[in-house]
Amino acid sequence: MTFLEWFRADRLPHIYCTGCGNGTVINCTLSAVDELGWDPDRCVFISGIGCSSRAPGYIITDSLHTTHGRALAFATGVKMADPTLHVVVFTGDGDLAAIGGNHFIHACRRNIDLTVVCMNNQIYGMTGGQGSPTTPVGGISTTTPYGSAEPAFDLCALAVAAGANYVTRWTTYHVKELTKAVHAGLTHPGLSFIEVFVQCPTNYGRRNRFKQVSDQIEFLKTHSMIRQKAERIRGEGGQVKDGTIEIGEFVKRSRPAMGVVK
Amino acid sequence: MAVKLPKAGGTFIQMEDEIAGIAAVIGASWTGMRAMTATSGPGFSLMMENIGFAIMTETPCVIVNIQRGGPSTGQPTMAAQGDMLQCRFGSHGDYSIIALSPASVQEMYDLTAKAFDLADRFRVPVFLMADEIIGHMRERIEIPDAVPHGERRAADRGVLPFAAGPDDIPGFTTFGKGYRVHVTGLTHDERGYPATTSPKIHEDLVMRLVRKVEDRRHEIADYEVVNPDAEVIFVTYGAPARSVSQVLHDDADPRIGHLRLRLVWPFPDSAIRSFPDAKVFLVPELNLGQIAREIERHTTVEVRSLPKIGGDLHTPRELAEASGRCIAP
Amino acid sequence: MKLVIDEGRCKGCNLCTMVCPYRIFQPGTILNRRGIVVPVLDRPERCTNCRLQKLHGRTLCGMCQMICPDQAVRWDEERLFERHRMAIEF
Amino acid sequence: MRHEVRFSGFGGQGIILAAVILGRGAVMYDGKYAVQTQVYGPEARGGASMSAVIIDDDPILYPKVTAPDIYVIMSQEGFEKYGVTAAPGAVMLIDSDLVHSRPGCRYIEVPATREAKDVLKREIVANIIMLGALVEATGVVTQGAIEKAVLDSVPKGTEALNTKALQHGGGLVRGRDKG
Repeated sequence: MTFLEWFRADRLPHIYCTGCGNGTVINCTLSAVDELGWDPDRCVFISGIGCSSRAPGYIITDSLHTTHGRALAFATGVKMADPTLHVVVFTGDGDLAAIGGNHFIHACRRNIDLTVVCMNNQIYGMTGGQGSPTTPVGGISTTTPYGSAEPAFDLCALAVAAGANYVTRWTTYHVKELTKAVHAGLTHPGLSFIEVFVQCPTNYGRRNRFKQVSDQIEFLKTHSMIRQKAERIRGEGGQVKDGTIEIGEFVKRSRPAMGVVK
Repeated sequence: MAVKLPKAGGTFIQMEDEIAGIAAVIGASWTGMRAMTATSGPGFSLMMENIGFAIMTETPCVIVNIQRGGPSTGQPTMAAQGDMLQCRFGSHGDYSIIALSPASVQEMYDLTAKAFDLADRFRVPVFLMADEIIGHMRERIEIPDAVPHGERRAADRGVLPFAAGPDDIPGFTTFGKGYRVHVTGLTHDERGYPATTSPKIHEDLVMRLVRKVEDRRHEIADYEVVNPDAEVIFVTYGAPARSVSQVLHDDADPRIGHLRLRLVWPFPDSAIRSFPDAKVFLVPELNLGQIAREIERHTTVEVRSLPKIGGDLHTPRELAEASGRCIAP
Repeated sequence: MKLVIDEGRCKGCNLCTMVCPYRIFQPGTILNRRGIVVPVLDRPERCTNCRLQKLHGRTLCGMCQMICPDQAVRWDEERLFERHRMAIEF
Repeated sequence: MRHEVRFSGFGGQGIILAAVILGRGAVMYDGKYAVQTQVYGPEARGGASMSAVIIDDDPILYPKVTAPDIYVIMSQEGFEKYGVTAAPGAVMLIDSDLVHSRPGCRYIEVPATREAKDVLKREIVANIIMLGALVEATGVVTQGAIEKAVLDSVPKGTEALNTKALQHGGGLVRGRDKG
C-alpha cells in the first residue's frame, strides 16, 4: 500500500480550500501509518469539529466525527473499550485548546495510548476566521480586527506539563520530519501529541499579509527553528526573535500509560 | 460500579466531566461494548449535546438520571421528576428516544437490563429516569441468576452502514471488524458520508430516526393497569406510583384506578384507552405537570395535574383526598 | 514511472512548485474545465523517482506528493515500450 | 405487622449504616420486606442526620416513614428535629449522655457512646451498641438476624469488636421491661 490508498478515493477532492495545509498533514499521518503496515480494519480515526476534523471522513478506516472539542473523550471511550485498536485523533487548535481544553489536559494526564495530531492554523477556519486561543498577539481575525491582544497558548508546553508521553511540533513545510514524528508517536506508548502549524490561506493568510499560499509556507520555513538551537542561543545569552516557531521534539518519556495492550 | 465493574471484566473510567462521560460511553459503544453513564440534574444538562450526537449516529447507550430539584444546582439531595421533558426534547433538533422510569429498587435493576436491550435493538440512547427517592432507597430485591441479554444485530456485509431495512433500524457496524464505517453527527447518507445540504436526505434520515421508535410505541409500551373499569384514574411513573399503590391498598375502591408507566417515552397513548369509563385522570408528579400535559394531548377526558415540588413525595393521604374530591358522593 | 497531476483533484495551490528540487512543476497559465489553473510539468522524466523508484524499491524524494494537500500528485506505472501517438505534420 | 424505625444523630455516628444493617437483617435473615430511606444534607460529617427503615411482612408500598413507632436518637439536635414529635405510643432509645431532653413517649436510656468509649475503647461502635439495645428492647428483628447482618456490613477484622458491641448493647437494656 501507499498512503494514497488509505484515502476514500470516492470522496476526493476534499472540502479543504486551495492551499490548505490540512491535506498535507493527512498525507504525512497516513504515510506513517502505512509505513507501520497497520491493518486498516484495526485503525480508528477520530475527530471533533472544524476543518481538521473532516479528515477522518476521507480515510478508509472506521472513523468517528464527533462533537466540538470532545474528540479526545470519545477516543478515550473507544480505546479503553478495545485497547487493541489503533486510535488516532485529528483535531484543530480551536477544537483542542478552546472548547476541548479540559479534555486535552485530562487525556494527557491519563496518558492514554492515543496519537493526537493537532492541525494548528491559529484561527477558527471553518466558521469564518474567528480568533482562537492560538492566534498570535497581533494576529488579525474577524474577531480581532485590530490584532489579537491575548497571549496565545503554547500547546506543546501544555501537553508536556499535563503529562503526555511524547510531544513534538512541526509545520506543513517539514513533511519528512512530520512523517517521522507521527511514526514515532504511533509507536510510542501513552499519549503522543503532534502539533502541526498549518497554513490557512483563506481565513488567516489573507488577513495577515500572506498574499499567496507560498508566502505562508515561506513564513513557516523561515520562522521556525529547531528547539535545541533556540535553547542553545538562549543558553548563550542570545535572543530568539519573538514569534519564532520552535519545532522538534519536546519530550519523549515513559510515564505510566492507560489503554496500552500488554 | 467502580468496585464491581472491573471484577466483572468491564472497564470503569471516571471522566473529567459529564460531557466527557457521555462522549466516552458513545466511543465505547462503537467498539461493540455495552456502555452507560449516570448523573443527576446539571450533569444531565451538560450531556445534552452528545445525547443528540448519539441519536444522530444511532449509538446504543444507557443514561441514568437520578432526578433532583432544579433548575440549576437546585436541591442536590432532594427528589424531583423535573427532567422528564428534558430527556425527551433537551437536545436540539427533532428526534425520539426511549425513557424508562423505575418505582422500586427491583425495577431499577430490571429496567436497567431492559434499557440495554432496548438501546441495542433500537440503536438509540435509552434513559433511566429515576428520582432521588428511588435512587437513594434500599429495599428488598431479588437478583436472578441471569437476565435475558439480547445481541446487537450486526450489519450484513455489502450493505451500506446506514441503510435500514423495513424495520428502519440499520444493522450495527462495530469498529475494528472491517466495516470501515464513517460515523458523523452531520446529516449523512446511507454510506455515512456527510450530506448536509440536501433537504431530501435530511428529511429521510430524521423521519427514520423518529419513526423507528415512535412506530413501535405500542409494541414496547410497558405499563400496569389497576381497575380498568374505574372512573378516577391516577397516572404515575417513578416514586409517586408508590403513594398511589398505598392509596389503593388502604381503600380498595373499584371506582379508583391506577395506570403506572414503567416506560414513559415514547408515550404509550394506547395505555390511556385502557380505561373506557374514565371521567378524570389525576397525575401526581414531582414536577409542575410535565407528563400531565402529554396525557392531555391524547384524551378528551379531563386531566388534573397534581404537582408537588420541593423534594417530598405525595403522601397517600393527600392523594386519597384528591381522588375523594373527584368521586361523586 | 510517469509523474502525473490528477486534474480532478488539483486545486492549483502551487505548493509543488515550491518544493521540487528539479523545478519540474511550473505554475500553469490555462484554466482547466473545472476552472483551476493546474501546474504544468516541465520535462517530468527528470524526476528522480520516475527513474529510480523501481531500482530502489521505494519512493524517492516524493516532496511534491507529500506536500500536495489535495492528493493530486502520483506516479503512474508505465508499460515498457509504451507506444506514443505521434502526429506528423507535413 | 408494619414497624417504622427512625434513626437520628449527627453525621458520622453511623446513623445510616445502623439503618442499613437493621433493614438487611429483616430482609436477608428474617425473610421480611424492608425499605430504607434517608435525609441528608450536602455535608458528609456533622449536621443532623436521619435515616429510616420500614419493616413489614408484606411488600411496602409507600416508602416514606409517616408515623414511626420506634426511634433511636443519638444527638440533641437530632431529637429536636426528628424526635420531638414522637407519638405517645412510640418507644424511643436515647443516647443518654448526648441527648438532654426526654420525650413524652416511653423511652429507654442507653449510654451507648460512653460505653463504646469506656468499655469497648472504640467510640465508633456506639451505633452497633444502639442496634443491640434496639433489638433486645423491641424485637423488631430477630437476634440471629441482626448478628448476621452486622457481620455482613462491618469491615474485615472488626467482626469480633462489633459482635461484642452488639451483645453489650443488648446487655444494657436486658432486664428492663420490654416494649
